[in-house]
Amino acid sequence: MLDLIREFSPGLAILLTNPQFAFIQLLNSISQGMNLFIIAAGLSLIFGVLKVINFAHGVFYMFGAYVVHTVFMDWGAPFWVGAIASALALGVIAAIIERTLFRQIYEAEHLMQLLLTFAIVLIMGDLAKVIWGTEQYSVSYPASLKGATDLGITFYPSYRLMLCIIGPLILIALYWFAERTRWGRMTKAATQDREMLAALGINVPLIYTSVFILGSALAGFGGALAAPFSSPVPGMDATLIVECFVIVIVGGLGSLWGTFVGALLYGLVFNFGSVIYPNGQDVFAYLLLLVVLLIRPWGLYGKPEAGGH
Amino acid sequence: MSALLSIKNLWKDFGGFVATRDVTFDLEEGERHAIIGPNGAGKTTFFNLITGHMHPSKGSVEFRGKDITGIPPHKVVKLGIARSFQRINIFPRMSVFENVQVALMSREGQSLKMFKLCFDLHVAETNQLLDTVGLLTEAEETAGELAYGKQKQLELAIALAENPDVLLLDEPTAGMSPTETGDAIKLVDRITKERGLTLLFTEHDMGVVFGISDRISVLHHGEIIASGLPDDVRNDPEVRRIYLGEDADAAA
Amino acid sequence: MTSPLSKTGMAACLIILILCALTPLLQSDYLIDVVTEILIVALFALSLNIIIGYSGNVSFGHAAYFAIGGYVNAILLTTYGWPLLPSAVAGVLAATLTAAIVAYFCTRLTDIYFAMLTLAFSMLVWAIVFKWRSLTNGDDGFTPVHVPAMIDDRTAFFYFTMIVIVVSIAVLWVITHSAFGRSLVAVRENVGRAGFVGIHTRRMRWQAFVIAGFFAGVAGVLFGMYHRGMYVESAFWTQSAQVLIMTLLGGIYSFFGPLIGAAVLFMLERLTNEYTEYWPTVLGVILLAILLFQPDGLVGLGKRIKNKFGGGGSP
Amino acid sequence: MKRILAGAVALAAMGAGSAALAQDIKIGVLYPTSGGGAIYGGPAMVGHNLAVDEINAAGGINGRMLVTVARDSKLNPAAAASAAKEMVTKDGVDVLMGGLSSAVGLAISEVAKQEGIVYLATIPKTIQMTTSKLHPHVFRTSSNTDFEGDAMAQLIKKIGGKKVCDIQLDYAYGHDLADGLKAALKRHAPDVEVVLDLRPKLRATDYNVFITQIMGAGCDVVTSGLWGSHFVDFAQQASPFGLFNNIKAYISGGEVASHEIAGKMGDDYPPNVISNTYELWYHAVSPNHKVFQEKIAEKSGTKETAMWPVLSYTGVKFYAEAVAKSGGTKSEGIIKALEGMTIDTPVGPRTINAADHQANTGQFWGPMVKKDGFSYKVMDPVTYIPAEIK
Repeated sequence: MLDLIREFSPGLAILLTNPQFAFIQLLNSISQGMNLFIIAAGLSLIFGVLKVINFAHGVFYMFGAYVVHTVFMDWGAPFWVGAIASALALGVIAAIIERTLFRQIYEAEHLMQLLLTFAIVLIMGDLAKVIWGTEQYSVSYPASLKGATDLGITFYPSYRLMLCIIGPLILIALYWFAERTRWGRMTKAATQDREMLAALGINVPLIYTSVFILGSALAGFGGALAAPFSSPVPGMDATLIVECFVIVIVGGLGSLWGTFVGALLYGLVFNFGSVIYPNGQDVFAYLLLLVVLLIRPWGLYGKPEAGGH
Repeated sequence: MSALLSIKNLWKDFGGFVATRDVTFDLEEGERHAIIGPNGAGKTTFFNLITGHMHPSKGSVEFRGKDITGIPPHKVVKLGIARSFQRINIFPRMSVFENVQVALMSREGQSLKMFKLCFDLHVAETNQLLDTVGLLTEAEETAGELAYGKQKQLELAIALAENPDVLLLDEPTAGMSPTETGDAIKLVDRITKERGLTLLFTEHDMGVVFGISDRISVLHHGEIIASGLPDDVRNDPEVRRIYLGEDADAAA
Repeated sequence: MTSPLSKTGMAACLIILILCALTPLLQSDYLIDVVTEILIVALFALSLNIIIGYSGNVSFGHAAYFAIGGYVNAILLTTYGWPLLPSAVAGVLAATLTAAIVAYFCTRLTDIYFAMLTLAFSMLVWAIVFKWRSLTNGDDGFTPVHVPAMIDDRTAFFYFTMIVIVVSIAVLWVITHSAFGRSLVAVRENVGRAGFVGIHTRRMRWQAFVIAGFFAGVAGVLFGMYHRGMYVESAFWTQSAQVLIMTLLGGIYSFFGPLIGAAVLFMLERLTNEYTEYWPTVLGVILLAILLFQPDGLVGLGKRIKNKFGGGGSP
Repeated sequence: MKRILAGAVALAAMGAGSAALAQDIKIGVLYPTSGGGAIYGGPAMVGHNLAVDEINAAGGINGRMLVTVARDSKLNPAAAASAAKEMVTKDGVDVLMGGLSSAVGLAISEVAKQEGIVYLATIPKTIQMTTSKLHPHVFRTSSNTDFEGDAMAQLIKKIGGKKVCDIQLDYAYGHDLADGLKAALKRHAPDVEVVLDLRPKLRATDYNVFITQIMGAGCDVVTSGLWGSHFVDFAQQASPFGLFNNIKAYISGGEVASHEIAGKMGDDYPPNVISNTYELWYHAVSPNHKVFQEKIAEKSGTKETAMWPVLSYTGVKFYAEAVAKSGGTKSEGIIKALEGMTIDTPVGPRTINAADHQANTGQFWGPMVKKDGFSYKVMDPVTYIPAEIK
């Protein structure tokens, strides 16, 4: 029986006979999923409030990876300083873009908004080439996380383990922000009724700007965290943004928890899929999307679109 | 069973908020029936439930004795129920002519015909309808650029193009000046008489309501609290208390 | 205007047609190549505009049908040695059929959801093309494509392409000026009202998507034979975005707009690439300019200029 | 539309005009000069330009000067094919040269076939180019995947590997190298078993899922053709798992023994790597080579030069020799001249086989070790494995 399985899929055979290997794949799934969650959470957050799908989110992620390379590798600052710098840099870039460009199009059709963000992708992609050239950079692991951690049953790279922890922490932080702070409650209200909030004398544009900054900073931070295994290089944003789209659609647009679940599912499907049937690597993620949409057109935790009435 | 449109125990609630509460209502063939009620009484919801724009939570809608509860709008309209909307609801970037022509093509089941050129389709009938509502001279203008009152007239033309038996008008004079209102009412009056249409409409202007309706129903908090001839409704103590009480002058 | 093509419009079409047909007389291989490719890309853009301009939805995954048409035809011609006609028909049918299935899902949604779903589906097609190496030759691209001897010559292929494209554009013109086409515009303008004049709006949007898929397939079939190869990039979402920008640049509210947009953008890309690698920036700036200043594209701009300088009355 | 046509006509006229200008010989060259491949495309252009300059300084070929028309291949077969076609139809080049990735090479080769123009592949190694997709107009002056696979099999045998995990990029080069390696193993070491075939994408950066599979499969040798930054990323991510320490050797094609990779990685270069290169700046094989290396060093502004210039240099030299021999640039003459031609290159004589248009370009192989005087790992000992299938 096992020989038959091995014939069909050597990966599956190892998976079945080697629990340690299965456990490692589980950790792979979680760490990848969590890294994607951090990025996709920003996308989802922005959509939730601004109702704009930001194609440029991928480019923000790429900038995050580049910035950490510059600060950490070139300037020799600690990795975490680089990661924070990435988040801050993207926050600033986001603020500028929101104030100058996005402002113009909140009232426009969604098509226009979508395409505007795509124009930003094109221009910022080239800007990155001007600043950093076209070389592919390597970013080292931070010294403290360079090795592997003994988990009892197996060793696992410390850096990846850190991702498994930091993802849920960010989820909790975002929840706390949304539910427990005044800013969070106002943001929530802005998603429901913009006019009402404006009538109450609350500065809605400021809320929009701040949400856009936070969401983009998450992209930058996520990009920085990904840099050691997704080396900064032109074009790295093109596939990532689609992965993020898949995650937020699976989870349901605008739902933070949905994004979390979507990212985890993505990690699981990608990693176990790749082991069982290496040739299907990318196909699995899209099949996941298909299956989810067949059952729930608005994603696992999404609400039917409000546009209709 | 003789009623053209028969509504039985209709409910609609939006997550706890009841917009339509156990409404039972008959619309007789050929009558002109007004629905009145204060803002938020559930008039538009009531229309939406009839025309399939919303699904009722409970109850049924029958048209000519056939259950049409929950069937989609594009099928409802084919049965002979046309309506106008409270907010302007036309095809703004198309010409006035095209607005009406599209409705005619749909009525004739031509919407999916890919190789039937549209230039010569229903030209005469479209022009005749535009003439009826007084828009013939504006036929080639872009609909979205018409004056408000004219857009309302266009809506009526679109509704008529569907060749309905029943016409539902949701506040046909909303937002109009007094002269425009007068003209619009005359138009509705003339058309329904000429075509022998059954009319169900909601309206704020009590002058209009009592001027042209055969019967009136009063909707309050989603419930029909009175229904009958204009004079009966006018004298209904319940209606006077909760509705006309604050608006007695207009009713008089 | 409800009248069919005006006399001047007809004359203009005829002149352009004749000019195109005379291209090979200039004895420039380069020019023949350029016009051939522009014709193909123009059909691709026109097909996309059925979804965008006519049904009012944004597809970010139109490249998928282009790629399917191209790949299926290329594989049947080359690997299985089919004759041109059945192979090309199969390519176009495959594209149409896929579009029909995808449209079934996508037309349940509108707006952003629609756009993202079309994108996701196209990436599924991309992933399959990429990974099905035994059939498509994966990342290396499917080369060479066996082109039947009859059209295996620059000039012959040019005329073949021109005939196919002109016929396709004519059919598209009829469709967009049919009862269906006009009703579709009504759906774009006001879905709710369209539904309540009795138009089955979802069915309309579905049909528009399928037609668009069909003609994208035709363009793909020609593209594969023109390049003697199909490449995975042709299914990638950025390809969809590029054709979307072409359509938008020309103007989505006019039938011939996307054709003009395709020609202009195509030439611009070639010229830019000779001088700089920063074509994306040029594209991005163009896109920004359209979005912020000229939402109805070059055709709209032309009309505006015309109105300003007095030629107002003509169509 | 009319205006566009007019523009196009003008452009075509421009192209035609410049073609008629002189008796210059135009070389259309395609290397990736932007994107991830630029670090190879750049040095490749240095070698190319050196050859062109040398020939022109010596008075050209029969009095005709060489002119380079360079385009960016962008590591993208579709873009490269379009660019190649345009160079032929618009710029009127006499020959096509270059290509980096195998997919790009095949795409250019297809254009060459269509347009009836000679293409010299100076870097792409996919065997298909000189076997299943061979046509009269394509020649290869670099090594190929069969030679490389054969060398790898010899090395596996030499170190006594038994269980092999193979990880190759998912495109022509990777697949063909895997095939070449497997065929060679049957010849050299039939008892060796390949237990795992992994295929990350070209331009992949995250190898976690592959690394963990290799760890799980328990092989004693890992074979690979992950080149350039693919290898850099793979090595960095595999280190925490201890992959390189748990195997006998990581035997790699793709020239990761070249100085540009070893120099870039420094201390991060993993242990137990055996790999190949076309040339090493610190290992002069002849006085000729030393002169060449110094010239390259001068042109590129660093003593520690890259490996790629020798390939592009050799391509130009072959073509120049063929033009001189045939007395013109006509494709038929060039083809005839190139078949069976031998020239002396900085790293030894090379002959193009008349039957399959493949040059007998072998490579230097050896383990990568720390050595005094170098801040990065170097190949020691260096062994030249000739281009032959035994």
